[in-house]
Amino acid sequence: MNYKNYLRWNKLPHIWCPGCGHGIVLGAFLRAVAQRELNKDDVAVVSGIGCSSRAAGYVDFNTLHTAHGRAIPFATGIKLSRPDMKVIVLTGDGDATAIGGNHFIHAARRNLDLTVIVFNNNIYGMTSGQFSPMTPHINFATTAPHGNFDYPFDLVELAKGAGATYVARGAAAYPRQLEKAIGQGLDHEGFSVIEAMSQCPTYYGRKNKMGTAEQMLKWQKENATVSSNPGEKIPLGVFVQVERPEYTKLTGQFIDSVSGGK
Amino acid sequence: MNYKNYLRWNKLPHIWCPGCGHGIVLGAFLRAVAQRELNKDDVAVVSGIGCSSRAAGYVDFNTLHTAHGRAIPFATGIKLSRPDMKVIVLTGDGDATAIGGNHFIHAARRNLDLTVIVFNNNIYGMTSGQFSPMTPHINFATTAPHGNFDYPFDLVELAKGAGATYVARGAAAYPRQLEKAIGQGLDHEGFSVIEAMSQCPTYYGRKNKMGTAEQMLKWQKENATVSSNPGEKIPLGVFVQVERPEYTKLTGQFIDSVSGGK
Amino acid sequence: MAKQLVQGNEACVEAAIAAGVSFFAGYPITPSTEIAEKMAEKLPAKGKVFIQMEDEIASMAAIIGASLTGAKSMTATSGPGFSLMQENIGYAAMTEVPVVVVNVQRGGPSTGTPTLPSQGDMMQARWGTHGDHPVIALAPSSVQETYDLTFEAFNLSEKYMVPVVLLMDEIVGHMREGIELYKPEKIIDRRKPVQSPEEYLPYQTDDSLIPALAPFGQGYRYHVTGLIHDETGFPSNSPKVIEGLVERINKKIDKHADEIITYNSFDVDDADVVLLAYGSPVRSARQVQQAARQEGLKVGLVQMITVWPFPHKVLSQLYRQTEATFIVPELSLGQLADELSKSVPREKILRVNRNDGSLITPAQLDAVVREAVR
Amino acid sequence: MAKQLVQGNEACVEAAIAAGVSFFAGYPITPSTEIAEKMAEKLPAKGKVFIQMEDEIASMAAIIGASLTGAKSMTATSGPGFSLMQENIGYAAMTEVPVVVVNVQRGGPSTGTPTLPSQGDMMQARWGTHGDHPVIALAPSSVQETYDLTFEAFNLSEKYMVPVVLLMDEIVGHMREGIELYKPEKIIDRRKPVQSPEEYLPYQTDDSLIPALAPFGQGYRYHVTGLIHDETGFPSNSPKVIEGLVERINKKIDKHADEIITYNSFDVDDADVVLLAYGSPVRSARQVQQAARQEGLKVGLVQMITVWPFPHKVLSQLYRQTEATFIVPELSLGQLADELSKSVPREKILRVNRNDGSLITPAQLDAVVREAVR
Amino acid sequence: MSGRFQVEIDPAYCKACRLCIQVCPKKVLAQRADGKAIVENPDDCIGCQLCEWHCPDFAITIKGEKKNG
Amino acid sequence: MSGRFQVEIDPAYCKACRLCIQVCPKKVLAQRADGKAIVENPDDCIGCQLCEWHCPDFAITIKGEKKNG
Amino acid sequence: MSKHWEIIISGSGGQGVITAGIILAAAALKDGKNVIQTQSYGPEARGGASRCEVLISEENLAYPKVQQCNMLVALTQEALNKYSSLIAPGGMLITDKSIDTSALSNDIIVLKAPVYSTVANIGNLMVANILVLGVLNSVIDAVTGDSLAAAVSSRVPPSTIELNMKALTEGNRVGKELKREVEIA
Amino acid sequence: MSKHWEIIISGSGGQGVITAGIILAAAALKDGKNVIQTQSYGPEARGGASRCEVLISEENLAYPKVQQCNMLVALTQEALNKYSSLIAPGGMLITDKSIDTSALSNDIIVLKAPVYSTVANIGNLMVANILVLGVLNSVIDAVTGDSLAAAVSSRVPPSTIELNMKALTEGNRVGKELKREVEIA
Ligand SMILES: Cc1ncc(C[n+]2csc(CCOP(=O)(O)OP(=O)(O)O)c2C)c(N)n1
Ligand SMILES: Cc1ncc(C[n+]2csc(CCOP(=O)(O)OP(=O)(O)O)c2C)c(N)n1
Ligand code: SF4
Ligand code: SF4
Ligand code: SF4
Ligand code: SF4
Ligand code: SF4
Ligand code: SF4
Ligand SMILES: [Mg+2]
Ligand SMILES: [Mg+2]
Repeated sequence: MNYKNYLRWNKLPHIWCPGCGHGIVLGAFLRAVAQRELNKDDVAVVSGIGCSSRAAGYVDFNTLHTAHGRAIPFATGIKLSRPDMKVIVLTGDGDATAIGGNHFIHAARRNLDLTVIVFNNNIYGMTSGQFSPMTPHINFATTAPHGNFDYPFDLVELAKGAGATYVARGAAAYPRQLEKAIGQGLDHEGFSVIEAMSQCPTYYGRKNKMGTAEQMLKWQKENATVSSNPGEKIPLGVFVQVERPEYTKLTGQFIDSVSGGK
Repeated sequence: MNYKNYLRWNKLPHIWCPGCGHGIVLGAFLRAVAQRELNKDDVAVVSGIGCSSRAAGYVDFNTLHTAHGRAIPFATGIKLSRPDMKVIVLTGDGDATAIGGNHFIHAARRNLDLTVIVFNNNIYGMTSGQFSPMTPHINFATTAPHGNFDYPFDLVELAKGAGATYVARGAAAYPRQLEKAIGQGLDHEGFSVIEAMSQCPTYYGRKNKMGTAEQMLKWQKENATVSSNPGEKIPLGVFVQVERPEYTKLTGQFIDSVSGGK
Repeated sequence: MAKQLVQGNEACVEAAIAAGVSFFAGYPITPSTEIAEKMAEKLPAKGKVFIQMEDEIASMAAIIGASLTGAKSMTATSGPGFSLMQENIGYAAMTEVPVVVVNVQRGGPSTGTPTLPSQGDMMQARWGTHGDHPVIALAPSSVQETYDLTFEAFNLSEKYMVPVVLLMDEIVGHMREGIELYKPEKIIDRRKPVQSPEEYLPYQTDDSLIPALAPFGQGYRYHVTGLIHDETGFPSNSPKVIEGLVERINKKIDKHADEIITYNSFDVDDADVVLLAYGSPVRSARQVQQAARQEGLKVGLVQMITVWPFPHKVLSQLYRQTEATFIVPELSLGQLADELSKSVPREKILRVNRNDGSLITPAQLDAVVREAVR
Repeated sequence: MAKQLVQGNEACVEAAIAAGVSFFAGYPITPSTEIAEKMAEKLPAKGKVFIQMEDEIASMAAIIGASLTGAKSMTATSGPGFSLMQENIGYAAMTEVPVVVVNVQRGGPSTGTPTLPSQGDMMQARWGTHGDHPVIALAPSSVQETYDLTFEAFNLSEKYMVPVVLLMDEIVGHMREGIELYKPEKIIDRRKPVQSPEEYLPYQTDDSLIPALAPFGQGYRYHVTGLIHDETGFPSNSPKVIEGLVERINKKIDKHADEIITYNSFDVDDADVVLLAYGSPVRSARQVQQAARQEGLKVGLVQMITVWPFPHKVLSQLYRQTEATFIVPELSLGQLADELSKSVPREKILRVNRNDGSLITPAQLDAVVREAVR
Repeated sequence: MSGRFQVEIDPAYCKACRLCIQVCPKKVLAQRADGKAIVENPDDCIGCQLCEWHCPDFAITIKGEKKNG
Repeated sequence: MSGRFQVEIDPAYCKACRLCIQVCPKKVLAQRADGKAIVENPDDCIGCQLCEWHCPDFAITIKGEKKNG
Repeated sequence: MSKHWEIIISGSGGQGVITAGIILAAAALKDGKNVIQTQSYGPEARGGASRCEVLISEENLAYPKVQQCNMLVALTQEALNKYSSLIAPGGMLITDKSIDTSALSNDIIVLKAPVYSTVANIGNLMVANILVLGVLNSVIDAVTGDSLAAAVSSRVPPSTIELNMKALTEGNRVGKELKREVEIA
Repeated sequence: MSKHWEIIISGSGGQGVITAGIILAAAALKDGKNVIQTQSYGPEARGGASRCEVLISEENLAYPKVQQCNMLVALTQEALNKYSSLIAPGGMLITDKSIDTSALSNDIIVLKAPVYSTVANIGNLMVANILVLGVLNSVIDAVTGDSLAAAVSSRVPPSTIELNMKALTEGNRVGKELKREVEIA
């Protein structure tokens, strides 16, 4: 199926600003889904609150737009009740790592089979540009008008430390690589995280004098790399890919053993 | 000063069960404090809710027994308002890593100068023995009557992944090493985590047929080691010790630069 | 059927299982913990899911997620956890996802007295989350009623597509009585969509004002959001849609209030004094009321089963009919009496409050009744 | 003093700074975000601390921690965040730590309508956390009042050692008016202990029922807990202590209610019709009331400044005196009108509710007033 | 149409962000007066789909012998 | 007292957990009838403080030439 | 004897007084009585005095807690000191021989049984709770012996049934003797 | 002209209509008028039509929103379509020459100014908001020219003051011509 058939066209154009990277990430996600020919009815897409989390409304699956930071536990309920469904979480850097950080690390610990795509624009877009736990040190934001002195998470390290079994990073500027990283995440059985670098020209870009969407995309292209030898650049690729018993499988086995196969 | 002078003797005997490891951990902590001759008035001890968190009531500092999981953000308010005070968090494995997990990783990210001692008895003691995010796989608990199939956090990995700059592990069975690990944490400028293995004979021990407190302590002695070559055993020691600008310092510098030294 | 000796918390679990609960997510907290523990023991054996979440926020989120797949789902907590669940209780109310939330009340505020009973969360059960929202709350006063009402909670929740709170308290939760673990007669399941997936509008309702949400994963793909949404489920900022949705989800309950509200009344018709109670104070109230009647005193009792929606109509009618003095025993500073004062003049309400962690004794209540009938 | 054009949220920040706020912890949420943003801009320049926390639970916790060191501290949020703060608001109430919590109300329930005004959190401000607890809530209807009342919120909080909620709404928060950024006359700071550290009992109180909590780190070492505690601050399970504490922390506010409660009344003495409002509906109410009086209609207005404690005494007195019909315009399904029904008979209350994200217009209200005076 | 590939841009969805124009290696695309993208040199298209993949608004479709669906 | 170290156990705090008895390398300690710890062989004490550090109840104090305060 | 029993069984944290109360309640239920069992939770349950209440009646029971305690079992001195004041005039106390009851008022029937010496003979201090149940029931006949035995065997861990049944039998014996003594006296 | 202005300034998301409204309000305040400025937030603020309301009066203002709009500024067709219905009978519209106003009712005074062509001459499309402020004020004289100029220069980024002042001047000029035309007509 053409990936565009997974869109809810009657909801487009979407609310995202011109040049917002979220649409690029969403496209990469849908192409990965299309390649796997996932049946729309068998997929649930769960999001929190944020510009990125609006993505759930645009895709033609069973979609759930929840509360800020809580996409993962909502998704947990779905996945455990319907282990046969593919459950995907579309979330933002703020949604996943600020208010939602606890759920993120616990789902990673459990190795619950969710594919979590973190639309990382290094800012809270929806609320107009406050810094997030992934805003780089000394960048600017509306709540960091003099520069942000918080240090950000390294999402790859955080996910790994919590027990995620698949962790990758992609970027809007490398849509094909992003699509692959997401695809591998979809294939992986267990908690899979894909950090997707996305540009927010409206707030992050403006606050940090990064210019237009074009210029921001160019910046990404120049400062992130798929090379295995990234040097100073932001590395893209798959950083964790390990096998560990998956949570719904464990639950199922456990139920079977206790209930005697029921 | 003798470490016992830091106790509120009129509140003893404490509520902990006979043989509970929490008293041993508390003693190690107080000896580390005594060695550093900390002034009682300059120390704030903050805890959440749990058997371990009751520790705050027994020590003669400015003490704050907060809500379950929230010791760290309460402590954050104290530390940022009084950067000159030594702020210490006494918490349990449940308090710190279950409900309190988000605050834990964010304080680590910020590298806020708190010393966090996690009394790890691998169980929720206060509520009578449910499994915690640090209960080993397939151990038993009241909410895991058929065996716990959750995988636990590795607290060292979690803290590290989140950005903690000092991470150590000690055990009640090695009180001297524990005292040192805590002491180094107190000396370290930045977010310091000391996981202190503690025995809960009443619930964890009973549920897992580990026998008496004596037997549990023996188990610890045999299954945890200070050796740098731990093999299959649980390693004790300091695992992370790095320098990164500390948060209250950063805040102070930042305030100075913005306010022109005020 | 032979009676069995069952603890209140356990009765809640047994009833939930009988009602068909297939998903429980929770986080331990005294005095509700036995509910999670029994669920952990019993659900897997039935092929159902128990999960201990990282906190109460996640527990509440998970049961909503599970319910959207069609599962009857439930959580159990106490004061501090109930406070944490509020945001997502509002989400369930807004998105009309049926869930059962058990609050075994303990002394508050804050950590309070974790092991002692209280009824201090009555108002919170109604108003704990932001915005105008609907909720149903039921309160048992015995182990048997805990069994009955847990069951009823699932039924009401599925029928009206609304979160239902079972307001227990430490006494009811921890006491053991002989009860019948009967197989319930009527299990209500949520409505099924009548349209085909193509024509389906998840939030379109008939006169009942109750939507038919299709379980996720069965061919009805739609969107669920906590934003104001129209019949399609998608967000809208149209004033008409906003007003319409807020009113409908609330009216859905108001409109059926007479059907929803249940209570037991004893000897009220000619009463000079009416005792009004719910939950464990009913026990003392019933003892005192019966004793008083035996002495020929005109004392009646209304036991509220449904706490929310509040039986204002019933009570104001009763007041107009009898002009009785209302005596309100409760384990709080007067939440029930205050609410009653909307229907019965303040000066006709006598308050018997107890906040020391003990029950109101029959003797304590009896003294007030005697004072009032004089 | 020359007036300046200031946004409501900004006025809140300016007043907080004038009141001496030295710690702000928050998490962005529409429509309160400008408060955090302005704090981030202005506090560091004053040598004070702004921190953006990981969520609202942490924000609330941090301001309590800071307040315990003596800092005047504050957070600001909106519906969903306010729900998350409830557990720790109860903690502040229980431990009697002064803090100011601003809730710039938006449409609910749940995510609702983030950018539109509402008054749907009125009842939550009173009952959002578990257990019987005290709280004070103030509601401005203009930018100038936002300035005045933010200031007042700090004063009341420090005076009564209680969390104070400033109930704004999106309209008041986002509108700009010309206001005076005056230097406040009277800054109230919390009591200081009169005893020496040796004799100090943190929760011992005099007739005022208000404790004197020493700032941490100044030689008074004591224990603070959300458990029921005695005068020493340490936990106790004694029934007397339990009852005593729960009653005292609540009575502390009730006892001083007359002092705390403020309101403006306009032309009520001879009124046939009284408009009762708080927050932005006051604007329409005042316009309509003035116009009506000019026409000679006996219409009065009571503007509540203090929402909690609720001015039942004032209003029931006014009702008894005038037997007026009360018209209650509000941006909710009737939370204010319902509360009023405890003091004024239901049939004497006319409700004007609007829940579509718009304000109640003078025209809409005028029609109801005319109907009522006929 | 002479090229092996057809570039279709739906102006109803285009938000004039210029990303497609920037990424096209063959300068196939250009901006019209209102800023929206148009196909200027259709014959030069090599079907690389970069424009499509970079369009945040799903406004572009490349038809012809595609590499990737 | 003849030993270089004095072992003091306060029975008001002792909860009879036996940990001190177990860890004492010199078998200085024993259990009395109610389970609480007592000093049985005071002279054998080498002042290692293991008992004190392992006592969860702060019931033990070793006096004499201490290694660590 | 009375058909309405308000019983408190008390002891220290780990002694199983709550289990004893539950067993008694279960037996009474089996006999068709009305029954309510409650207990005190809280820090006291972890060490310190612990207490379990059982109401047994032919009549309907409304108020779930003891109002007029006509039977207190106290397994420790601490429990006795804490709860003896709850015994209603004319009520009974059952306790161990070793416990000092001299401070009790005269209108209480004090029965001192050799609880600990008997369980020591059986060889396991942990069954004092069941033994005292036997004592209690032989004295007051609140439930039938069959129901009590059935309740014990269904509510203790399977591996300990034999031991507990022995304790119950011994308790019954001790109780009968005690009753005889009281009746003779 | 009227002493009570209820003004709506509208345009598309990034055009700075809110800044324009704030500047107008600040100028009015400086002149000692009563003033309230409000705006619409929400998804529409991000692209789509955006709107800012300014009330200016000699009288006290109570209700904070426009009730009888006597001046609408619409910088885009979309904004005009969305908000034109709000204009009260006898009210005015200021818009760009390029915009189609044919659907408007007769009782509205329509003023079409060469907004975009003039800002194109100035060389920066971003100052259309300030230019139109100049037009607006020259037409209605709601605030003094000095106050308006002062408000502009204190509320735009320092580096753009010159540019904006030029836009204001041009706007004033255009506005005066327009006024003359209307008065002549
Ligand atoms: C409980 C709660 N707190 C705060 C908010 C306000 N809020 C909405 S979205 C958001 C941040 C979104 O940032 P991110 O997840 O990075 O998404 P983006 O908009 O950048 O794509 C915030 C703080 C909310 N809706 N709910
Ligand atoms: C919000 C909230 N949820 C749950 C609880 C109940 N609770 C109290 S302590 C505790 C667990 C404590 O475990 P841990 O932190 O490991 O401490 P321990 O008792 O084992 O020392 C829980 C779940 C609570 N008090 N508040
Ligand atoms: S605000 Fe930023 S993140 Fe949000 S839609 Fe616009 S560009 Fe994208
Ligand atoms: S329950 Fe466990 S953790 Fe708690 S005091 Fe007892 S032994 Fe210690
Ligand atoms: S497919 Fe490639 S070559 Fe063709 S228009 Fe797009 S970017 Fe240019
Ligand atoms: S990338 Fe898409 S939205 Fe942007 S200019 Fe090209 S076609 Fe238009
Ligand atoms: S100090 Fe060492 S030797 Fe002495 S009693 Fe203690 S453990 Fe034994
Ligand atoms: S370790 Fe302490 S509490 Fe345990 S037996 Fe020894 S002295 Fe007693
Ligand atoms: Mg973001
Ligand atoms: Mg623990």
